[in-house]
Amino acid sequence: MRKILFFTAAFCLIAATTFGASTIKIGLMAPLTGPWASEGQDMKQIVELLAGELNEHGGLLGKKVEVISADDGGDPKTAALAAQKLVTQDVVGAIGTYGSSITEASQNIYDESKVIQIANGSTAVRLTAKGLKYFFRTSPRDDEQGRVGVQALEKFGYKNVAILHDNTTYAKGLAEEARALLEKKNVNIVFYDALTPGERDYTAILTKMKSARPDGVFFTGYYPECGLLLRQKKEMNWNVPFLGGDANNNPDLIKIAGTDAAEGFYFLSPPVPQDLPSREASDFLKAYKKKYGTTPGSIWAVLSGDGFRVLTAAIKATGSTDSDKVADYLHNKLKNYPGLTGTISFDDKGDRVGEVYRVYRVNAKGEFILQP
Amino acid sequence: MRDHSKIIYSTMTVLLAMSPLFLNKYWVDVLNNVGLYAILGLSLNIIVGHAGLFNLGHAAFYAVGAYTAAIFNTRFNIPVLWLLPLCALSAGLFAAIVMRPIIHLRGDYLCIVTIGLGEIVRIALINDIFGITQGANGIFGIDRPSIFGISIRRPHEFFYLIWGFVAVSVFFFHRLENSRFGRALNYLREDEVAAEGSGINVAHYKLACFVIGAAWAGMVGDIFASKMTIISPESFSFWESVLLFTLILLGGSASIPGVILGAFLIVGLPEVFRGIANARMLIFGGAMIAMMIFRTEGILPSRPRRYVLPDESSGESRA
Amino acid sequence: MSMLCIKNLTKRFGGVMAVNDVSFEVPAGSIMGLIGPNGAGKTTVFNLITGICRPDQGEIIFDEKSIVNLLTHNIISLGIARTFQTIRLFQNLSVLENVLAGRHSRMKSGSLRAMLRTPFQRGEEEAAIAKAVQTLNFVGLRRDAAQLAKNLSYGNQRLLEIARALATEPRLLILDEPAGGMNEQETTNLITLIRKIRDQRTTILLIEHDMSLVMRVCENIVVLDYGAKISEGTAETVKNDPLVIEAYLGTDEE
Amino acid sequence: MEEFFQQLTNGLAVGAIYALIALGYTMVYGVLKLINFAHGELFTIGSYLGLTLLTSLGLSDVFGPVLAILLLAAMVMGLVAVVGALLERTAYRPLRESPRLSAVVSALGASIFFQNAVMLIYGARLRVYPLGILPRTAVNLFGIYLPLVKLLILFASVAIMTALYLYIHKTRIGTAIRAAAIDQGAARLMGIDVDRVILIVFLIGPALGGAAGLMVGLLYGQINFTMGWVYGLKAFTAAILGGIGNIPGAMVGGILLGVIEAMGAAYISIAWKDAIAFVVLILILIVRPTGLLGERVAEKV
Repeated sequence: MRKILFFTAAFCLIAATTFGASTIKIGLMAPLTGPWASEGQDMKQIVELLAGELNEHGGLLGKKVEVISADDGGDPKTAALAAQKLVTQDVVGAIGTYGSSITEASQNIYDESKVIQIANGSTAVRLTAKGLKYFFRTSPRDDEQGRVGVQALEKFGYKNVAILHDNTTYAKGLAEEARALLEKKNVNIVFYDALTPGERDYTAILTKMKSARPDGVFFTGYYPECGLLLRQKKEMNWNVPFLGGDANNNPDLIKIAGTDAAEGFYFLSPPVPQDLPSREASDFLKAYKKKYGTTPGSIWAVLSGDGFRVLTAAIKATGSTDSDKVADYLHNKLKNYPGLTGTISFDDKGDRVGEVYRVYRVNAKGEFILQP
Repeated sequence: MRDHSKIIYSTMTVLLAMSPLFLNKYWVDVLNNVGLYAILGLSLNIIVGHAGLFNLGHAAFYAVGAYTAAIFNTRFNIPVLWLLPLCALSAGLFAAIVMRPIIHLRGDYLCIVTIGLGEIVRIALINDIFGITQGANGIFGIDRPSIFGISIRRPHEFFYLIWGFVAVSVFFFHRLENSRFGRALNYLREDEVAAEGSGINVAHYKLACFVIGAAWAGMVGDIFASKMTIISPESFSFWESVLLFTLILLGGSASIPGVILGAFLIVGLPEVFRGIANARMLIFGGAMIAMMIFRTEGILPSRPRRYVLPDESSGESRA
Repeated sequence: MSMLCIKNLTKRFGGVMAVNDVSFEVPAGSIMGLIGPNGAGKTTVFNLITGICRPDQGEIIFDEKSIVNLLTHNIISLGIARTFQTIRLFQNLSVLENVLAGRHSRMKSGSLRAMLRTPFQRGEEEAAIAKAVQTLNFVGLRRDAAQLAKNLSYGNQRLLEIARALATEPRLLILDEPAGGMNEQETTNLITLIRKIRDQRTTILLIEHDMSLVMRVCENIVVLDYGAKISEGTAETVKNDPLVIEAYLGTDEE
Repeated sequence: MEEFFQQLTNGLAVGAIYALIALGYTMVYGVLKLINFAHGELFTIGSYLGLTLLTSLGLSDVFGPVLAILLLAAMVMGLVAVVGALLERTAYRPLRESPRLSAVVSALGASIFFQNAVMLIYGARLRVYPLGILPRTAVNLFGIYLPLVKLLILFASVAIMTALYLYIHKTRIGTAIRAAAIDQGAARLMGIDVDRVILIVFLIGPALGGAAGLMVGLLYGQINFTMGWVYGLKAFTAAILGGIGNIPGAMVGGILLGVIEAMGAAYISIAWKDAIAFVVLILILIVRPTGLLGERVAEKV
């Protein structure tokens, strides 16, 4: 076994030095296996599609772009290894990953090696609070979403709100943001608890929630559970309105819930490419559909595409693969870059600037309609 | 035969010790993970390999150690390496308390109870028990270890810390298994009733091996926490316990070289299969079945102990 | 003076009276036999003495001390040792290690001493091995010390069980069908061994189906039938007891 | 009070499915003394096969919903049974004489293998059963809401379990299974073909798991490749709770686990629900070390 390890290691070294110069390597760290495999596989498809397009148009700085994917398995330890692997393969920058705690496990490794990291599905506030120079994210932050969510709840005029999360970092963070804001505004939180993701029957939770008599429910978890909640709520004959967090922006939600149960469901999300008038977005969708036959499964995967695009744009603009120059460009010079999910600029912490969140509503046909 | 294997083992050790000189960061970090799993495997081997107790919840003890380190380091700024004894103590004490009432359960009943224990701990961590574990976020900002003022941060530096710990563990566990204590565990694995009937306090030894195994895993938790600088409940899932259990049986139950080899397999195989991306775990699963069928006792099964016997005729002989 | 004194011992399993109000005494330094047809409750009496099950009623006094509520390993360390009717060796361990199991209760070193390998621990270990080898010599298995227990012949496995029990340095040795599965020659050797053990001031209580062995070796015999004592006395007395004859003829082919 | 009964029925519905899967664990365990950790994955395979057959054959157009579902169930159970038998042949039979823990590792390997095979074949995204196969009517009984589908599923699983119980206790093969469960060696001496018994067990257990997978698909609509892990662990817990190896025990354990979870969620905390279930399990095992209905095996000394 050790022999194999050594051999492979030696081979990698040789490979890295021999072929290193002819391409520009961009790493993709994504959950290709494990519980978030569907997100990760989408990310890979999107980034590879964009890289292919870029190479067809002459590549970058006269070289081809090579995407090196590393599986983080949706687990911090594997993510740390994946990051090490990408770093040793001399990637200029790395895109990813999905899940804040997974991303966090890799942050220091990239930073210590001066490799740019552009996270896509990592919304925890603290990731950018550490002052890491090479860290960026195309996804918005939890506090931003919490603010928009509470705004929406206020607008609906709910006095008694139930908040349900799923105990993941992301959902709980959002739930806590929302709770704190709502309490300040004197809205009653009549129910606050967490479900266990991955189960099928949530009737026990719905029954309990129903007895708390909320005017509306804010569910901050993910679409598989949300679809089931909507469906089982409908079957229970309970007509409470639901507002979902941005992890619900997935067409499968409608399939799980059924259009009749999903109708009237509100959720928050950065705008999806389908809703953007820009040429970049519609071109991307067309190309994706052509190559893979479907539309992207989730907005988070699309955000990795944005990460790839801003990174390559910065390399192009600076004419360099030097991390300091690229980071500086991303921090200070990249302004209102036309991304797949709207315009992109970064602040000095590496957070995406601007109002990203919108409110969507599901109509009677099961379509996601952007609310004004 | 014995001398032959001695040569192999010492060559391996020298090769391993020198490997950071010619491996890149990534492979050194893979070796670091192997090392962590090797120590965890050795700590579980006392329970599963020697005492034959079905423990599929070892991640719970590991988690207690890691969280002890994280909490005391981030709140009271105690250097992580100083926390090693405390981590051992907390994990060992935890094992002693929770295993005490259930230690008499047999085989598969013990199995589900340890699984349950692992899940309870994980759920408790997620739900921010006592307000100290910070829920699913986990605890971040844990210090890197430092020895004599030198901070350990790069994989190559961690390599010597971790594999040094592996060496210490091998040293102690080797002594432990070749002693009255180690034998007692084997007796109860072979036949509980006969062990008790030979004067061995079976319940005591079952509990003791859990406590020692847990304490050792707790120390690994400390190193793990300081290596990752962030720990969260997902690092201590049921899957983690399954991996540890598997590595022991793949490598060779109750065999120290076997357990270390098992750690290489369980960490190394998926890394080697990285090239096949999506299918790597499929192959891994298939390999597990195949290895068990072709090497039922593991790849390096345990060997009988050797004793130096007084003998009237030749002075001494082997047994 | 009696080494072991059993008073009104009773044990039920469900509705079955496995042991019913049995009393007897084992004099120190004697060889005592416990006989009876199959299912008479002999092994249950042994299990009660060694704490493997608890009696519903009655007293077990060992060396003037009640041992009824003690755990098995405590009873062993007080000086009672036993063998099992169905051989229960540690099959995958060596013969020597099987005997070392018996030394366990006479040793002190725990995990910490083992890890540090203190001089005390090393000395104790050497002494235990020496004692175990001596015991193997005593039963005649010295040459097989390195064998795995499962590779021994049936008769030798029985001897190993005895060696393991002897290694605890018992004052009372309980043998559960020690001659089971042995041939004539082995049985004869066994009788010699049992006498040798007694001569080392160890009291012996044994269950045996082989009547000739019991009659030859035992000074006193207790007969059980359906859990109750039906006769007690010397071989001669018991042999001629009509109750005993009836019990055996009525139920057993012997 | 209304809420209590509502939660009770919620728990019963969940528990019925746990029970059905638990039966597979318990039957295999009874005969082989092996925890078939891949059983949860057989359940997953059942639900995916159900989806494939449902969408590709269009049975309900030809036969109408009731007959279609019965046919579908028969096909899924048959196919999963075959997978189960193959699993036994390749991964377990070569290890029958080996140490028990080796077989456990083989079972874990099979579990990983199946889970990833499903992922590679069907993709990592979750899949959804077409809606509207089962009627969505609900009965309102004194304020307790009972969807007809759940009643049907409860009824179906009780029917399957009763049939299984009768099969085990009233037929010759059932007797052989019970004999092999008590003592394989003795059963062999009595002229029972133990290999055949094991094969039958590995047909019935997986078939039941497959049926449960189909039910979950039909009832909840959403399936994904990791769900067998969750359901498998729950069902294993249920089997132990009732006393593993004991068929009525699996039923009782499953139903009870469902109810404990619902009650724990309702009256203590939803987030701690699974931990509560495990705590109850541990407490029960402290009092009854071999589960609720498991016999106390007095070892012969």
